Amino acid sequence: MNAPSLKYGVSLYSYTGDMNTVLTLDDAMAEIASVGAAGIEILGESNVPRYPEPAPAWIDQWHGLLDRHGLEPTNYCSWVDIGHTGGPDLTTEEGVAVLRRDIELAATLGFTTIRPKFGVVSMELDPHPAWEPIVEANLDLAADHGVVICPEIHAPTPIKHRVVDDYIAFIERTGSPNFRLMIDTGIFQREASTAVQPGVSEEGHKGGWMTPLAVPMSDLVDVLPYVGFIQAKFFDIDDDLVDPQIPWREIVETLVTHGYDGWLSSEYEGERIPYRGQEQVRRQHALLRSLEAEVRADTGSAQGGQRPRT
Amino acid sequence: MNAPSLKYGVSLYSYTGDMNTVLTLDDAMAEIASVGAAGIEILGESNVPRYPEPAPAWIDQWHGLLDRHGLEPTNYCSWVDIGHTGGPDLTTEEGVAVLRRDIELAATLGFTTIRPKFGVVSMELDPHPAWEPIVEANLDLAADHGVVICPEIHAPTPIKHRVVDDYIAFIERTGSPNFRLMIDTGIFQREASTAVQPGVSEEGHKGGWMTPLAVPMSDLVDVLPYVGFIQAKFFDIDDDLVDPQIPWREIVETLVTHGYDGWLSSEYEGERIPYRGQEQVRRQHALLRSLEAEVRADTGSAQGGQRPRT
Amino acid sequence: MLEREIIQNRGVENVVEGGEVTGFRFLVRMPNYRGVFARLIDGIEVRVGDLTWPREVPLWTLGGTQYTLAELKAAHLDVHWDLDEPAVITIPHAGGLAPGIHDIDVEIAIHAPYFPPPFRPSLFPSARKVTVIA
Amino acid sequence: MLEREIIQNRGVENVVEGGEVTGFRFLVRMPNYRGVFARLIDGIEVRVGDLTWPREVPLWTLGGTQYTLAELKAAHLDVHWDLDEPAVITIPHAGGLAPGIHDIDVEIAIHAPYFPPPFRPSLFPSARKVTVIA
Ligand SMILES: [Mn+2]
Ligand SMILES: [Mn+2]
Repeated sequence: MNAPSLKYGVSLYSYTGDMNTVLTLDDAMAEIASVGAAGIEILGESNVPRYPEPAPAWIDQWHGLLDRHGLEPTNYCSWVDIGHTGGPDLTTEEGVAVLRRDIELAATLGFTTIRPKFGVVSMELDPHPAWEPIVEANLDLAADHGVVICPEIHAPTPIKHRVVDDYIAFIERTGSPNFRLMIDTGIFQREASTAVQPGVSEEGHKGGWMTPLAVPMSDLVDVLPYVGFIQAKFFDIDDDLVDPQIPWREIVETLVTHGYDGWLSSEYEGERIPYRGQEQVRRQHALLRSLEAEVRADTGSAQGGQRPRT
Repeated sequence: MNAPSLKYGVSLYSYTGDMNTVLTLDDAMAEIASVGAAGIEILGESNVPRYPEPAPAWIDQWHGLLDRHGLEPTNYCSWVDIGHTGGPDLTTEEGVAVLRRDIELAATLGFTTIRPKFGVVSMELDPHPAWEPIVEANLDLAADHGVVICPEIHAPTPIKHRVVDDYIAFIERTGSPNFRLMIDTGIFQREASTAVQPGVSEEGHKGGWMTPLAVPMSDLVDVLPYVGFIQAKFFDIDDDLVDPQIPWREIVETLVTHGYDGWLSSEYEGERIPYRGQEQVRRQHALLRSLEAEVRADTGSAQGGQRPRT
Repeated sequence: MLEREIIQNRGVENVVEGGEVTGFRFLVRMPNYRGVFARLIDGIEVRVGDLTWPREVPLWTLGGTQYTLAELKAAHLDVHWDLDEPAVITIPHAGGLAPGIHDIDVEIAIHAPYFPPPFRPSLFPSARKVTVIA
Repeated sequence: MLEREIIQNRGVENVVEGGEVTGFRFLVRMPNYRGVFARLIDGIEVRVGDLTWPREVPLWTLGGTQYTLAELKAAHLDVHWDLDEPAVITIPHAGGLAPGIHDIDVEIAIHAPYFPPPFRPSLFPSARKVTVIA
């Protein structure tokens, strides 16, 4: 009998810079399987060759590799680049079509959630108002394909914010189980990260990673019933297996105590030094497993409602 | 009509450290083709997967890649590790079998020369005396396969040396066209190299790369009729396209003037920093082409006896 | 595999058309963590030594087809720059580059509509010594 | 692809046999520019923190078969360590390594008979922080 466990996965975003330079997809899956994770998350536009129309042979190869490495597709990241200010924008209809195509591709590849990232119209990351009709037009399709649409709650947007309120209102209005929240654990950040993100200006860094949002755990507890997926965002785990930025003990404690049964998918976002993402994901998994064991021992929650890892 | 030209190739030795980490065989061939080289040299024990018995599918892939990149196999480096002092040694019969197997594999892969490196018995790199019966036992096989056996003249052994005298005496005694000399241009080194070779002690560096041998060009001229292959060994070509160690102008002049019609195969042996071998080989080819053009313009040798590049 | 550097070592060469050297080209891999449709590409500024070409000048080859920047933006959702496919950047420049070593500097501009408008486009600078073979 | 470092990130783990942790293992790629027959391998010295295992102790897995150093040398021309195949190094050590980060230091010894006898074997040191997951 397997002990109950959180469901661990890894996003290929963790290996940004390494993919296509030192890691093939096969290598990346071997790496993920080697940390004992069961799930793989991808970025459609980044990890699918000849996106949005991969060759049938590639689709076959994808499924073959999943089988070989014993991995399960988790979340598929997509973008709806509406609100573009540098050229002709997407119409709402085009936005609907973009999301539709990604849901279909995600389903073809076996994913069970999709994260569409919408263009924003404010410094607080309010999504373009067309997000709502675009999602609504795709809810039935998502249901048909068994895919849950999960917009990402990402710093600098906290949980107590009109953006999240609007998403929850949408869930309640439509009553659809195919729309849920994705939590990016960067919102729990307690210390600044000095990691530099290519393409982001100094100002952007100041407004983002250098300003810890420190959302309290009680806010997570409040929305947990609406949470469909968690990206385990982190920047740097040191040589003593300490993460100075993300409060993993509290996060794991909250998820175990409240019976979260979705995925926890590693999203390394520290310095893009070759191979570092791989080393850091391994550290994060060593840390998360030991914290989970401690928390379960402390809380006696080993008999909790979590599904065993498959 | 093609202008006459030296025949340029690249050894995969140049990409040591990069092979299997950042370069597949396909990538390496693309790189070689992209510098305008026509030939590829390999190390059997290093570049043939499951050496000495590669899978038939790999052999097919090898030929397919050659076709695709328009490359011709040139020299195949092999080793006959006789004179081993750390365990049971090879018998002469085993040495014969090792060389036989490599000649057969080299021929299967389309190579036209093979360089067996024998164990040595002295500080001056005198080869184990069994070299002679081992080669002689394979001369007919080599002839049958159209392969020329070329021991390498490598620093600290100069051209005017009993080792070379013995090889030439062997050529004259046997009358075989299937035994010739390979020149490693490291013997012409004029300045010390500070490049560090993994696995070689400080003393080894002092006795080797840090002690330029500076063989004069006239010695090369003397043995050129016996030369079957040249490895264009180098360490560092600087940002001004100057090689401080190897006198390329004199070497190219000598080869053009005396109508050398064999391969000149790049062998980068500088620092093993990722990607540096690829950058340096490109620099070497830029340098060699411009020198060849200058020399041919100066000497009016454009109508010389060289074969056009195919 | 692609090289880690954005500007690739392989593929730097002069362009010969009708017997004339009309320019030079080189390869860049996608500098961002995500691939994008052509509509989000805002161009590449290129500098070689004292010469500079602004974002509007370089030509882009993606999927085997060459585009001006304007054509790229108009391609909208029909062309996608993948992470595993370097773009061929062609600079019209009569005579091309002399054989030898050159410093290439680029700044690639890509729109990310999920960043607040003041932070667009994202700029990805990269510089490298490259070698032109005669 | 293999990692550039000789000691690979992937593959560090404790060895469980019959329910007991009997040791740990990790992967090393060939540190030399050439592959060799097993007869030329002279062992690997391993250090983790305060613990040291001399060349004779670690077990080698090549081509799916595990060997002692003596067996490796006796394998003569029957086993070859290829550049594209990392060797699995297994250290017998009851209890294995604790979950967490460890400093592994190795020195791999390989004979090169084409070097003068005083320069043999070649020594290839390598060190890395590795992570054991529970
Ligand atoms: Mn995220
Ligand atoms: Mn050589």
